[in-house]
Amino acid sequence: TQMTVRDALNSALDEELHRDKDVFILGEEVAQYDGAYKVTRGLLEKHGSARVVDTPITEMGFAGLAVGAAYAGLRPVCEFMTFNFAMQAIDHVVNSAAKQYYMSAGLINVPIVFRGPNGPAAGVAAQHSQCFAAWYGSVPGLKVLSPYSSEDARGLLKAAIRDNDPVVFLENELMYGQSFDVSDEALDKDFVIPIGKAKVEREGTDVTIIAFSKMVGQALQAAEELTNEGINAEVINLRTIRPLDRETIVASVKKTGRLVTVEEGWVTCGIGAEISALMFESDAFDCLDAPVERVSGADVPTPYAKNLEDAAFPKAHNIVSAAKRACYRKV
Amino acid sequence: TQMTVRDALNSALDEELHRDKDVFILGEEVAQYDGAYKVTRGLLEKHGSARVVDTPITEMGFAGLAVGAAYAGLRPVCEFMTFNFAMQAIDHVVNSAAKQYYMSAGLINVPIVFRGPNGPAAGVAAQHSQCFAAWYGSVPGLKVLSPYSSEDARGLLKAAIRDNDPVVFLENELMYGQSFDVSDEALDKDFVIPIGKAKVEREGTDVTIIAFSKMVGQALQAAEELTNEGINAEVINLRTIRPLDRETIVASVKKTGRLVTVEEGWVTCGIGAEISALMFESDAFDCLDAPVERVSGADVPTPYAKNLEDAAFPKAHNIVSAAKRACYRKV
Amino acid sequence: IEFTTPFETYLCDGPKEYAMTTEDEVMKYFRDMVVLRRMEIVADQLYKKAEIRGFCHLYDGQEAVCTGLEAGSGWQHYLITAYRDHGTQLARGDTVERIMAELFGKRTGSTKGKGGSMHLYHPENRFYGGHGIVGAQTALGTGLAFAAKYRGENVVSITMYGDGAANQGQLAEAMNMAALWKLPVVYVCENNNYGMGTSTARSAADNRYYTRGHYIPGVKVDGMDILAVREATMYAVDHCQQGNGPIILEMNTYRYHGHSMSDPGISYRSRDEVQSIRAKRDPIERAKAWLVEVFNKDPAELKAIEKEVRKSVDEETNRALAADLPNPDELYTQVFSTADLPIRGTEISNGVNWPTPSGLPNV
Amino acid sequence: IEFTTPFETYLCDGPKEYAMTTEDEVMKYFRDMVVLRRMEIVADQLYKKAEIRGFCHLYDGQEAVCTGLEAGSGWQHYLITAYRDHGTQLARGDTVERIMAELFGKRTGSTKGKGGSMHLYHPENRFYGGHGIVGAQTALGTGLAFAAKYRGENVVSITMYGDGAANQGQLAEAMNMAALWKLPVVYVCENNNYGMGTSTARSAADNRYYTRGHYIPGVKVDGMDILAVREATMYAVDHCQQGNGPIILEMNTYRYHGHSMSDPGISYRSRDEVQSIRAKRDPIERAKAWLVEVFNKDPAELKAIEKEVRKSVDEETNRALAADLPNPDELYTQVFSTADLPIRGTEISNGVNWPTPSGLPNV
Ligand SMILES: Cc1ncc(C[n+]2csc(CCOP(=O)(O)OP(=O)(O)O)c2C)c(N)n1
Ligand SMILES: Cc1ncc(C[n+]2csc(CCOP(=O)(O)OP(=O)(O)O)c2C)c(N)n1
Ligand SMILES: [Mg+2]
Ligand SMILES: [Mg+2]
Repeated sequence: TQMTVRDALNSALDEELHRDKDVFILGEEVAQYDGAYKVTRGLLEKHGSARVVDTPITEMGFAGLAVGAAYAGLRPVCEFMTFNFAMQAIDHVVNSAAKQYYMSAGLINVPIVFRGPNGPAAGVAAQHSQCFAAWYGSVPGLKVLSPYSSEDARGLLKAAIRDNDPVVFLENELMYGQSFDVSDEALDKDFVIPIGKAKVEREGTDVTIIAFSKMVGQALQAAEELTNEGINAEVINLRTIRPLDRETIVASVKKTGRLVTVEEGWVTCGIGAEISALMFESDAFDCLDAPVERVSGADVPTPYAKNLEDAAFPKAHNIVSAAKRACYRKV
Repeated sequence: TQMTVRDALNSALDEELHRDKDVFILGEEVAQYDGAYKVTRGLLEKHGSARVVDTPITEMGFAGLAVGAAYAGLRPVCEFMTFNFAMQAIDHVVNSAAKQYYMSAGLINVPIVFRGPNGPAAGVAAQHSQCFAAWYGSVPGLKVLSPYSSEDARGLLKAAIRDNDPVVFLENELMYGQSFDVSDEALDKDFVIPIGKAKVEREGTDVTIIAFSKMVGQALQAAEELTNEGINAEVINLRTIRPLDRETIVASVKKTGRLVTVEEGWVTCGIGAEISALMFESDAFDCLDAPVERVSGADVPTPYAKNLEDAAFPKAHNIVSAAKRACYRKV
Repeated sequence: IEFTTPFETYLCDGPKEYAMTTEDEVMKYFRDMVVLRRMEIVADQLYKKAEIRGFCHLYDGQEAVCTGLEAGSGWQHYLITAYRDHGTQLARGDTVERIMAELFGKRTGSTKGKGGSMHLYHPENRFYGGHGIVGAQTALGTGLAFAAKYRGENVVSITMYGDGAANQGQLAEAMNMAALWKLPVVYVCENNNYGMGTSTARSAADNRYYTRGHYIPGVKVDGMDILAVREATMYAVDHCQQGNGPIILEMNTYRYHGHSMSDPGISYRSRDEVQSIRAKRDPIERAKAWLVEVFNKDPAELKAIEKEVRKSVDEETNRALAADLPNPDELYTQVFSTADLPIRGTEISNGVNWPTPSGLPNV
Repeated sequence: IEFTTPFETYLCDGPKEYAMTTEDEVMKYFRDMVVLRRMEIVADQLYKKAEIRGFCHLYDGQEAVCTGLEAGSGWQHYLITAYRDHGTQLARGDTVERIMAELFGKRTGSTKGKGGSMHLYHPENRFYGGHGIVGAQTALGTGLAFAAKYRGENVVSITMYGDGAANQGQLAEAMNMAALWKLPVVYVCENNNYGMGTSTARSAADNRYYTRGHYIPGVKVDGMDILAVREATMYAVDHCQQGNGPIILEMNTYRYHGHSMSDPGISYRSRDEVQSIRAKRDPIERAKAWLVEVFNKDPAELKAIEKEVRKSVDEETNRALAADLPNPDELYTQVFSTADLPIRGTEISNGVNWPTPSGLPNV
């Protein structure tokens, strides 16, 4: 079956709302408007206004409200229209949600999912284009997921909602409309993808390319192009940002000896940095035949103009040239 | 002359208030109470309530107000009682301050300093002990400074206030009372330390230890202890987190061939991760004789109990054992 | 001219219920609003032709607000708003060509193509943008007022926000400081009845936005009447200049377009609702009516003006369309005001001043 | 018993101006307050002996508030507060020994030494802490009310905050949602006149905290009178249970100690001010006076109770002092509820389940 990422998320939400009456959704425009990006389409009609709740534009307030409801044992799915706006509420994500289980020595669980589009979209400029994977990825107590395909989206969102810890779920607006093949298994209403496990999207022998979210697509495209150079790339879709699947990464690099990381976020202290450090802290180090290459968003606020924006985020050709350098080929 | 870090900061603020009437200070308890940690002691009396301004406990509001005043050409020094509370205002730091110069294509400068204690203090538990160096360090448009000694504190704070870009200035509560020798030159009212330059605090030949803020002290102590092992460590005080002084770091590692990074923040996507990645992206890589060792805060929310808290943050002995591993010694 | 809708007031007397004006003034307002309306309509067309990308929030319907604010204040006063900023940018002296070029992402745009629709600024005339985070500009605008007071300039900060933004907590925080410190802020709530698809009734426990400062005086204004807006603005500016601290103006207005170009704007409100406002309250039609009925202008002359405006907006638009894209190097400029800082691109091999290790192969 | 200070009301009638009570009730309140007072005094002493570290915010002076809230509500209702949480923790059924052990950072503490003074919780009796970020608990508490309503439980969320916290924008945001959705929240503003060193006059444009909801009813209560607090609480709980949505209780109270242990508390207020409140408004003295004057209790009997309480608090404290520190492994537990996740320590070689590379030397 073909399914868009939007429908995958929508069906996952729908099924989880059916499964567990403690699950509810809140956020700006999630109900009557069907979601700013239509991810929650139809849910109000099916589940009613007590469980699909439109909030005023008050991120700090409604995120805090959602966390409080989770303290009391509900399982809120808190949509941020985009994660840019979650910056207003980040104190609740970190201080009220992530740290709570620890501070209370296990007395208070916070089974909440914070979800919404993350990272750049098209033509929305600096304040609407930031990737927060590294920030959230650094916080103990949080689990951070970022799906690429429709299967990822379904399986990870269901896993997130069923998890007893706070989960930050980073989607990508530009992927919502994208269709993917979905297996029958993935259509099962109890299909969950384990948190903390990466997926090898494409096996290869010569270089490992690690990406998440939309960049997995660019990485796969780059891998195709690399075959023209006689380079057989392995592509890893992280799926989970935190906890990072060290085993899968290390095993791949041990095999290929070369590593390219890809992210849309800023490079400094990013996911690529963490994976680079992991190279020093694992058996992969002895197997590395070339320096790690990081491909990332340019180190600038996002510009509006199309030509500048295009140059600000990784494209397949950047990954190709990074991979070629890692393989000691002329770029 | 001996001077505490507190007095160094205080004198820098005092002198800059004298120098430029556009400079003003605002924050919670900065005026009548002399600052929660007495950094602003006496400034109200000297400069008056128009320039040393007590705010209500409304971080998002007063940080936004300060940024707006900077748009209009004032040079606000915005104190956060601690950077933990700045999380409520981080949207203004990032979206309203850091990105503004770029979004406006240079029409609007934002000459503001956000300052206050960062990272863990003693016995204040999870919500009051977070290090934000990596988060801010990842944001283009921001300059991020973190002093260790009294000279650092004076020279960097003055540089920050005089800079035309937004600066995040990360102090450390536990350092305020610490005294350091201060050179005559550093007492000059125009003493500034260049932004973007690290300082080699101790020259050495066998291993490079990179730290910032309070951890520089631990690193120096570790370096002393390492002499007992016949290891001569070089200690680098970063001073500036962003832009990182790549030259100094790379030159040192090229010399020593071994690297230990130290920070109090969480390890994932931290400063140590960035420096690890830098190893792959510089000439230092070919000179590395051992894997990079990261020493960091434990990957947990900060616990209250003394024995747990002690174990949660790096001590000299952690740095010693990391350095020994980097030098292939038995730990 | 007497106002058809009386002001509603809170903790203050409010402005008088009529405006003294001249034909020249009304002609100017009429023309300004027509230019603005035309610019938005052209933007709509060109968005649909994919010349404009991303978010684009049009201002048509609300023209009387920004035009009236300008008429009642002046460029010595600070001004700040949210992403729906085309009108304010124009009113503060920028040109259609530069604004359009910005929407097209061209190098001749107001911010060289870097900011786009949501991030227009004209600080030379004290317009400070152009902010994409709902509510953020309210604290920023309060800071502009702080600066005015700090410097002893007797000017105000006109700080605009929507009915949706009115619920943001930082507005309450900012208002508290403004009232406590008697900062000269004129808070202008553009109540166009919706924040995206959410009506005021569903977003706010209390829809009387002019009273929402609780301890701050306020006036509710017919925001479709340029003269009412002007008089209220003069009243509010005067209030601040007397040292009374902040005041709120709630502008009862309406946006004709959807929230942004991706919103058809008719799922949460009826076509009838939009049509009836157009028919009964349109700010341009109202100004036209004054010109014809009070000042005996010939409707044909007004038509001619509209035609002429249409032509000049089209010309400016065409010039904007013809301009070049930004120089690719602009990606890396104006990140910092310090010159020559190294800035990395998407790979280690691009960016500016970024050191490439000699050890790397084939770079 | 008639109240000496009448309630002030906003958008509601308010409770009656007297309370019906019994000797047993007052004796219980008296005793509870004495225990709490004693606990805080011992904490003060042991802080000075360095048995307690970091921030420690004492509650003495404000005992009538948390005691009265409990008297007027019950453990079926949700309760949440900020860092000044010793009183609420005790009132919700935790013991002096466990609270003290927490302050000492011992494994027998309320949260095993992990949370410390600011982070006490007793969810088994619906007390949800214990929050260090000023104002955060107001949105959280509104969420507890949301859950109550969602589940159809007819209970309320008692959401406490200080006069300083009252200015935080998220309170305004939370109140808007609470009013819009008619959530059963009793907002309790503990107005002790200062947020750290800043008096209410310097932090708030309007100090009538019971009116600050603007569209939410409120009552100002003598927070030093346990019976007034109780009656107001019953009134407010009833208001919510009738489906009327939120209500605000402003408790006029006072903290005897400085803000936290590092604040001597006399730079921004005079010793006289503190002394005079102690002399005239002390909640324990007032309860004592009722017992003696209305119920004809023998002052000696009350003295004996105080003595007995002193002894038992000391005993519990000593047991807490004697307890062990947390097991060092606790550093890594309860980060996640998922078992066995690897967690890194300060080096690659410590932590739990953290893989150490075989390639590393001497690990
Ligand atoms: C903090 C934040 N939350 C959400 C958004 C998304 N958003 C953009 S505009 C808007 C509606 C704002 O409505 P209103 O304030 O009434 O202004 P109007 O669009 O009607 O001019 C929303 C929800 C945002 N940009 N920032
Ligand atoms: C967001 C935030 N800002 C600042 C602080 C530091 N701080 C802790 S308590 C406090 C004063 C709060 O006063 P109030 O709300 O009146 O409560 P009280 O201490 O009087 O009980 C401040 C400023 C904090 N913990 N959180
Ligand atoms: Mg609106
Ligand atoms: Mg207080």
